[in-house]
Amino acid sequence: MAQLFGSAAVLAVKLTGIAAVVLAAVALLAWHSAIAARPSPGAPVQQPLPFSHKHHAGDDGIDCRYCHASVEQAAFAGMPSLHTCMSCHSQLYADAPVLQQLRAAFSGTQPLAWRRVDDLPGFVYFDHSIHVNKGVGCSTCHGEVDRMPLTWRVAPLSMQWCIDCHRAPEAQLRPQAQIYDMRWRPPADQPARGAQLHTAYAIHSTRLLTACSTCHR
Amino acid sequence: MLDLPPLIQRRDFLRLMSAALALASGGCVRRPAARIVPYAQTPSGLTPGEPQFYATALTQGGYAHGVLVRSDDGRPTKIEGNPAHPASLGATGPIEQGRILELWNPARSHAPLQQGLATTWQSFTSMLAARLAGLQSRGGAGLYLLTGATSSPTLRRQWQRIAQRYPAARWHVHEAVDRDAVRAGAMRAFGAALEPVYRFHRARIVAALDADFLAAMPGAVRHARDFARARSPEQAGARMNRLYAAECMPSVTGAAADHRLPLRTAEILELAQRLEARLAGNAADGGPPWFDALLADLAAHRGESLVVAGEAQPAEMHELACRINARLGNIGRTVDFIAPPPVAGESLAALVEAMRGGTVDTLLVLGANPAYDAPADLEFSAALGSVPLSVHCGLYVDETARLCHWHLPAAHELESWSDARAFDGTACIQQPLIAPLYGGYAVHEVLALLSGEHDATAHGLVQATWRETFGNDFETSWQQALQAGVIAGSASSAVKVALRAAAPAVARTVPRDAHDLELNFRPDPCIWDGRYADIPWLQELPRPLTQLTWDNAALLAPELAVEFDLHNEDVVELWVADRRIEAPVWIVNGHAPRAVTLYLGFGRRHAGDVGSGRGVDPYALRTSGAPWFTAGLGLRSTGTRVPLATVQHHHRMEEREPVRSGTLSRFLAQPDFAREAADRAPPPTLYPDFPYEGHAWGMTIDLAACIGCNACTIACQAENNIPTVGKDEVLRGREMHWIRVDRYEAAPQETGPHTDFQPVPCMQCEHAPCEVVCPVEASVHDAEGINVQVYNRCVGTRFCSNNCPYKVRRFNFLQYARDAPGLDAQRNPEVTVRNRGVMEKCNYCLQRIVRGRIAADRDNRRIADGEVVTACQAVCPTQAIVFGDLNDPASRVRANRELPRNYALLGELDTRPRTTYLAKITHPREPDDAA
Amino acid sequence: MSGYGLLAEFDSPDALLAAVRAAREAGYRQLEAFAPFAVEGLDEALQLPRSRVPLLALLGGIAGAGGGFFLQWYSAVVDFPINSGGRPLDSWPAFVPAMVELGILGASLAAFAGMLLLNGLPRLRHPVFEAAPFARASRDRFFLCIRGADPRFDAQRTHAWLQQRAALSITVLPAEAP
Amino acid sequence: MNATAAEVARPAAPEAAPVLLGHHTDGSITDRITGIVLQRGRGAGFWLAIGISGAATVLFVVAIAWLFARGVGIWGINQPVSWGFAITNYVWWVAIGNSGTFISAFLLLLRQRWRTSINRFAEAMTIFAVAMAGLMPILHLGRPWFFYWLAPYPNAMNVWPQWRSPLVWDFFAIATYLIVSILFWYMGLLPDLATMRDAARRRGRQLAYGLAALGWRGDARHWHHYRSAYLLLGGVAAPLVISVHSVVAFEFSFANLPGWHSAIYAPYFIAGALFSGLAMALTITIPLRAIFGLHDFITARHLANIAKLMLACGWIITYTYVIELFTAFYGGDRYEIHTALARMGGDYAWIYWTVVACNVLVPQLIWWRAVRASPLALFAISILVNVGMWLERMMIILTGLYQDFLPSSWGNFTPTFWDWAILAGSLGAFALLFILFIRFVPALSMTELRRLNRDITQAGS
Repeated sequence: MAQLFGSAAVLAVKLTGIAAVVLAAVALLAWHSAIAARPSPGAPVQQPLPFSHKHHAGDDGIDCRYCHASVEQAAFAGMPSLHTCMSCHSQLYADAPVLQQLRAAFSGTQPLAWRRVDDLPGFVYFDHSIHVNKGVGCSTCHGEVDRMPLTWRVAPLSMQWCIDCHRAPEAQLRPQAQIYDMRWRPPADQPARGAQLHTAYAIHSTRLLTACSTCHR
Repeated sequence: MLDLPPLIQRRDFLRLMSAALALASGGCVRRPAARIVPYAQTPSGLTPGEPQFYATALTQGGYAHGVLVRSDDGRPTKIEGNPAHPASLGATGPIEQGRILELWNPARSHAPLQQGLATTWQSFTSMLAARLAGLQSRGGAGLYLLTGATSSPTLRRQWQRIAQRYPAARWHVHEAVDRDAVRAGAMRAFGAALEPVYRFHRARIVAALDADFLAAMPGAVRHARDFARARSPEQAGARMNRLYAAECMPSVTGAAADHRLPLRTAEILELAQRLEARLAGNAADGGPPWFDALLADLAAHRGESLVVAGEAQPAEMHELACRINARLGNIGRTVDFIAPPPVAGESLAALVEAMRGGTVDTLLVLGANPAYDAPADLEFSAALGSVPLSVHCGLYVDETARLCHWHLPAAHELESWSDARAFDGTACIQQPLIAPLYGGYAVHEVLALLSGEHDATAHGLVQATWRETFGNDFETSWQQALQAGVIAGSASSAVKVALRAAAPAVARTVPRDAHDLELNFRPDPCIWDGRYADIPWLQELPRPLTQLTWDNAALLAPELAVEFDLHNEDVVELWVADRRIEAPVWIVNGHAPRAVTLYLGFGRRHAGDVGSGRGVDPYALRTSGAPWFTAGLGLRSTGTRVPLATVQHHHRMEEREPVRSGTLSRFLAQPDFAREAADRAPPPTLYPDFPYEGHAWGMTIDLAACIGCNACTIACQAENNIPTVGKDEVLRGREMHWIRVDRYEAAPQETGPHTDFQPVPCMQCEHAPCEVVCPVEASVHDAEGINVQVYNRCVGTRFCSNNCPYKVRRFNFLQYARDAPGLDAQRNPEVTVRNRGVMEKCNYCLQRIVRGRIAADRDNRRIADGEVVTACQAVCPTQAIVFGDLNDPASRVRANRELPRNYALLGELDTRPRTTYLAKITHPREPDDAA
Repeated sequence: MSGYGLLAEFDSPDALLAAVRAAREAGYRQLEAFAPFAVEGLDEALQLPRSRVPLLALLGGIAGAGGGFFLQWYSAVVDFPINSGGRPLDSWPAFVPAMVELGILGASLAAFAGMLLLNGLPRLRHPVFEAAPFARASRDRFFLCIRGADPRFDAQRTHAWLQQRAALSITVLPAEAP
Repeated sequence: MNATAAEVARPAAPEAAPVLLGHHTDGSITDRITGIVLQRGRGAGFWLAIGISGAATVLFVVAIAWLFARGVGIWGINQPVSWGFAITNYVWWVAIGNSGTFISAFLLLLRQRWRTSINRFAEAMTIFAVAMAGLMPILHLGRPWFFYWLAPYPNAMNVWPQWRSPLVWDFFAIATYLIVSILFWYMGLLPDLATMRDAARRRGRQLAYGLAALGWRGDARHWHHYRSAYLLLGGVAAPLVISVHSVVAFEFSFANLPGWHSAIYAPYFIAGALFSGLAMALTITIPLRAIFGLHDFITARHLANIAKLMLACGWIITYTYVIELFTAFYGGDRYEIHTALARMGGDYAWIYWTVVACNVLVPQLIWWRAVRASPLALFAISILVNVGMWLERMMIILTGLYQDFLPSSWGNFTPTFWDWAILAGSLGAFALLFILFIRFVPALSMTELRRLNRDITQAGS
């Protein structure tokens, strides 16, 4: 009886075994990344016309609420009606070719379809008004929008990410005056301030904030 | 296979109007990129994503029911009652709830048709103009108008103008379920065609003589509220009312009765005659115990009693009811008489005669469907063929539309301006919620063509009507009327009535053979006379007494079934004279033994994909001489069977007492008679209780108030995007209603079986058995004690459903939620649409709680009691459902929960339900009740 | 070192046992015996130490059960406490079944993997496979291998010694393949 | 042997037969068993069996594809009967696995020599049955593609399984059971795979068996660790099989439904599992023995022993049937009493009485020596018991659900074509796997037979 497996065969078997293990690991990782949160920040989103938050909010200093008018009263922050856009652009850059789409939309020929930057699945019910009213500022989730020529998603918007804040909101709470401050950073004494604000805003218990029904229904 | 409507093309306006999601290709692999389409100019008062409510009214048979319609980004999505409207007081019946789907029904007519081919409005108007020019010279002779019953002041005003232009024109009114006999009875009694308005809250003794005043009568929702008020064991106490009902087919009203007598419809008239005679002292003693008890009670409650007769009874009966009420001094106290809100018109029979006679040259049928629902003996369809020009205007290309030369799509009531009167004469303005989806025309605009006002809009016409009434301050009054949904002070004032001398006391000669079979027709509790046949919610809503869906049947008593050896679903042949139909049998305990009842509205041939071909057409047996009941019914088994879809197979309580009930005297002697050990002290447990420091939501359902009308079921369906599943799936036991109304029959008594209703939503158990068995945390508790179902986490093991002792969980066995355009535009955007494979159930209208919580949190306050109202609670005509915070000592729900008649369903299982019941209290006359 | 060793073939377990005992007596220590089934007494004859497989299995079982319980406790109590049916967060009796299963799984995997590990398996190439008669080692023949590494091993003398034990055949095994 | 006159008159007790017939040597045992795989041609019978079971497997695949496309609504399940054939099949299949483990683990620990010739395919039966069983709860899910949510793993949702659910316990139990069964089976197979490697003549087979044998040499050290590990696996498999069937029982007894919520369920299910597993073992052994002429290795004694064990289990089952009724009435709970009565007299009474006939009455035939000695009779009994036990699970699920607490929600269940297709398909897939097993793997443990043969000859000599 000779050796059934030559050394080359054994090597082949070993390599195959290693390859199988590697393949399985890669498949597992691929699956896991497929179900994992999206990478953040996301890429800048191309819009039908190159709207720049940097220009409008940063350089011109237009308040967030001028366009996102319902952010303090409603779940939906509000997208500016074309009328809002035209209130300036009927005077400024009234003939600029770049705004051709806007004018076309305003005159009703073709609707203007903005692409969503921050989107949530249909079974997640997010309410802007309660966050803004309870000390969560714009930049906490949307980043420094006033420095974005084209807007991109800053946060992963995964459940893990949402729930991290719902478990310990005090880390992100700011005074009402600074809600729309794009430069706000947690100050050094944020733990103490946050706890104070938590009480002042009468924010619900973590048990309620992390209950499934707070976001899903 | 599902029998649901097929998909149709999405309407363009949807894309433009709402910030809707649209799928876009490319880019991200994970999720398709969504788009936001902003308004060009945001409509005033609208915040995108936030609902708005508009007051308007829905009409049926000419009677208005005031409603508030929820609009989400311009889409009408839900109908609520209007608290300011006298017919509603904030509630609605089941039909009003379903009518939002009528608006969105993709099967509605989309375009004018000429001989069945699509044409344009212009070609119709020019054709009509030419026609009218010819008629003008003859003074309009040959111009005939046929409408359904209407109370619109604008329409009445328009007709007056038309009559001026065309003095010889004729207006006929056809309503399959009419109230002609009521007015005729008042004419016999008082000399004027009047209508009664009942004040049930003042009546301590009510006798319903074939009168389903709680469900199938104008003002029924209001009746239910008033009736329940006078019946509350806490509020009325020993003065609680008592209801006697004599009827053939058990009705919601009969089920609520303390004493019920099943009789053939014809026999009820004799009963009333005897009653009148005895009260007048003109007859000798003697009668069944039911009769003697009623007599004694009526005699003892002069001015506090009420005799109500139903539409199906002849004019003689209504005359008798007037006379008895007058004799008892009830007029002006428990009943008033007013001028009938609907406009009087000539009859359909007269029209058909004219058609046959060749005098009809041009016929306009507006909103009526006589080709389906006219009495068979009129042979309307045949007569219609001899009319030179016939025009139909309606929501659907229905049976009549197909026989007419022209068809015009009508605007829905929620799409057009109009006005209407309620059962008590109160007027209101109907305002549109949305532009006509399918290019329909308001009835006023069609009539304006006749009156020569070619450019008039419905809005202008209605405003013109009210300009006279409102006078100088028109704008303010108009805005107030629109906001309130009623025109203040417009209720009809009571007419002073005086009895005329009694007509010759000749009993109607009904052949009275004790063995003769009687055939009865009654409007279907859901699809009425057939006009709502294409609304799947209504088709799938269980009929209160039979729990049948999607079909009608020959309803008959067990005694008759035994005699003919019939079982449920056996098909029988029914015939009256030479007219015959075949219908499956459904046995109803408590039905009069020698009679058969058919619900109208089925057997539609051209109702749309949902309603066509369902059930059997009873109109084939109905004649103008005997519209409601007829003697001489023949019945024969055919030996075939048709499956019928019921949602409840077992109607006995099996000594489990899910419904606990007692008489008033028992309640007064021992108020907590319904409580068992588990209700007095919770069973011992090893587990510490979970603390609920914030709100602790809970609900009580008062079984003494519940009349089993099913409005809660369909309101919940509308609010929570609950799909219909179709007949086949109901047959398999897969209906989806989150709150069902169980029906139980107690042991048969002398007056037939005693019926109990019990609405069963999720009990929101604190020790929820469903949650512990869920492997993936899809069924869990939230911080305020709601047992929530997280659809996006559910994998569909259905273990929760097995372990739910109340079986309130519903499973999407197949993909029931369809992407049918129109139907998905109706959906509540605040509620997830569930996919197949997912469990769902009641969550106390979580979306409403969250909305209330966020609103309160924004203002840094607690949610007030009554601020959050569940859909079932809002719609309930009798306010049987109360929802609120159990932790709030001042809340209504807490007060109810502390009532001695509060008990938990299956409390012995220690599930600790948050939803509890208040025991049913009845008030039968007892032997020692003094006269 | 000249080779792996000498492989002697026997026709019965008794002959093998006798040869093993004799080899031990003769002072040979690096012995390998091969049989088509587990021969009773061979372990004692070879004076094999107690197997470590049970120890590994015990460790595996403890790791499975302990890890399983910790996982359940941590996820249900610490990481995301959720009120499920009003039951306490630390519903430890409910954690027992999964813990038991994981313990058994750990023990089984450890026993199996330990057996392979301690036996140096899988090993597809081995010097004994060079011997032609060894094809019957999995059938009906019994083999004794005296390793070349044994201090007492001497190619000729050992060969002769084996012949005296009535071996059916004796094969010289070459050194292990690189 | 000194036979008395009485013993001569009566047919010989089958259990008196030896566990091994004929005069075998190590070599003859090896040749006989390797021959099944290596020498026997693929005759028409083989292809017929492959054809039938393959066709049923195709039906299985089609039924699953349709199920995934449409949803579980293609079955007859509804509210209130929201569990149906899938769970019945599951419990039935997992129970069949029981006897394989029982024969190899318990009988190993109890040093029962007659286990030797049947443990290999009994274990294979376990694996294939558990594989079929493991599929069923996944198919049963409304959204089967999310079945892995029952497993704990780090995820972006930060959500874990709900550990109080018996379904999660079951997930771990079935996974463990399947893995341990495969390990146990494979480990027992290792030396035989080496034999196959050495006996095979074709290069491809040599390589395949050689790879699978992992280089097994039969070294005394191998045997040393092997015996220790094998005994240990047997030692953990025994409590494992008890725990698995207890957990399966918990899926019912932890629910609060009348007829389900009962403390007797765990032992009831364990005994029932052994009962049906032994029946399936007979169903498989008897034709196998006849087709491959294994009368020397699987003797009348084996069949009679299995049959007698089955009879014993039948009596335990009978006891639980009786005690279930007793506790229902003795406890006085109105729901339990109703369910008990609804079982015996309701719409599905025929199931109950068929179950009683198949599981209580039919096994009593085994008291007769002639029945025990007749493979044909035992085969018929085993089929009836299989049917009876499947129906018993159906009865438990159906009658537990169709009339529970509130009479308003009572409702019946009617299976559809797809219900039957899944059942038939799983039987076909099981048969196909088993045929392939016979075709490619030594169906009897040669190693252990050699040793048994030695022991017997030594004891005899």
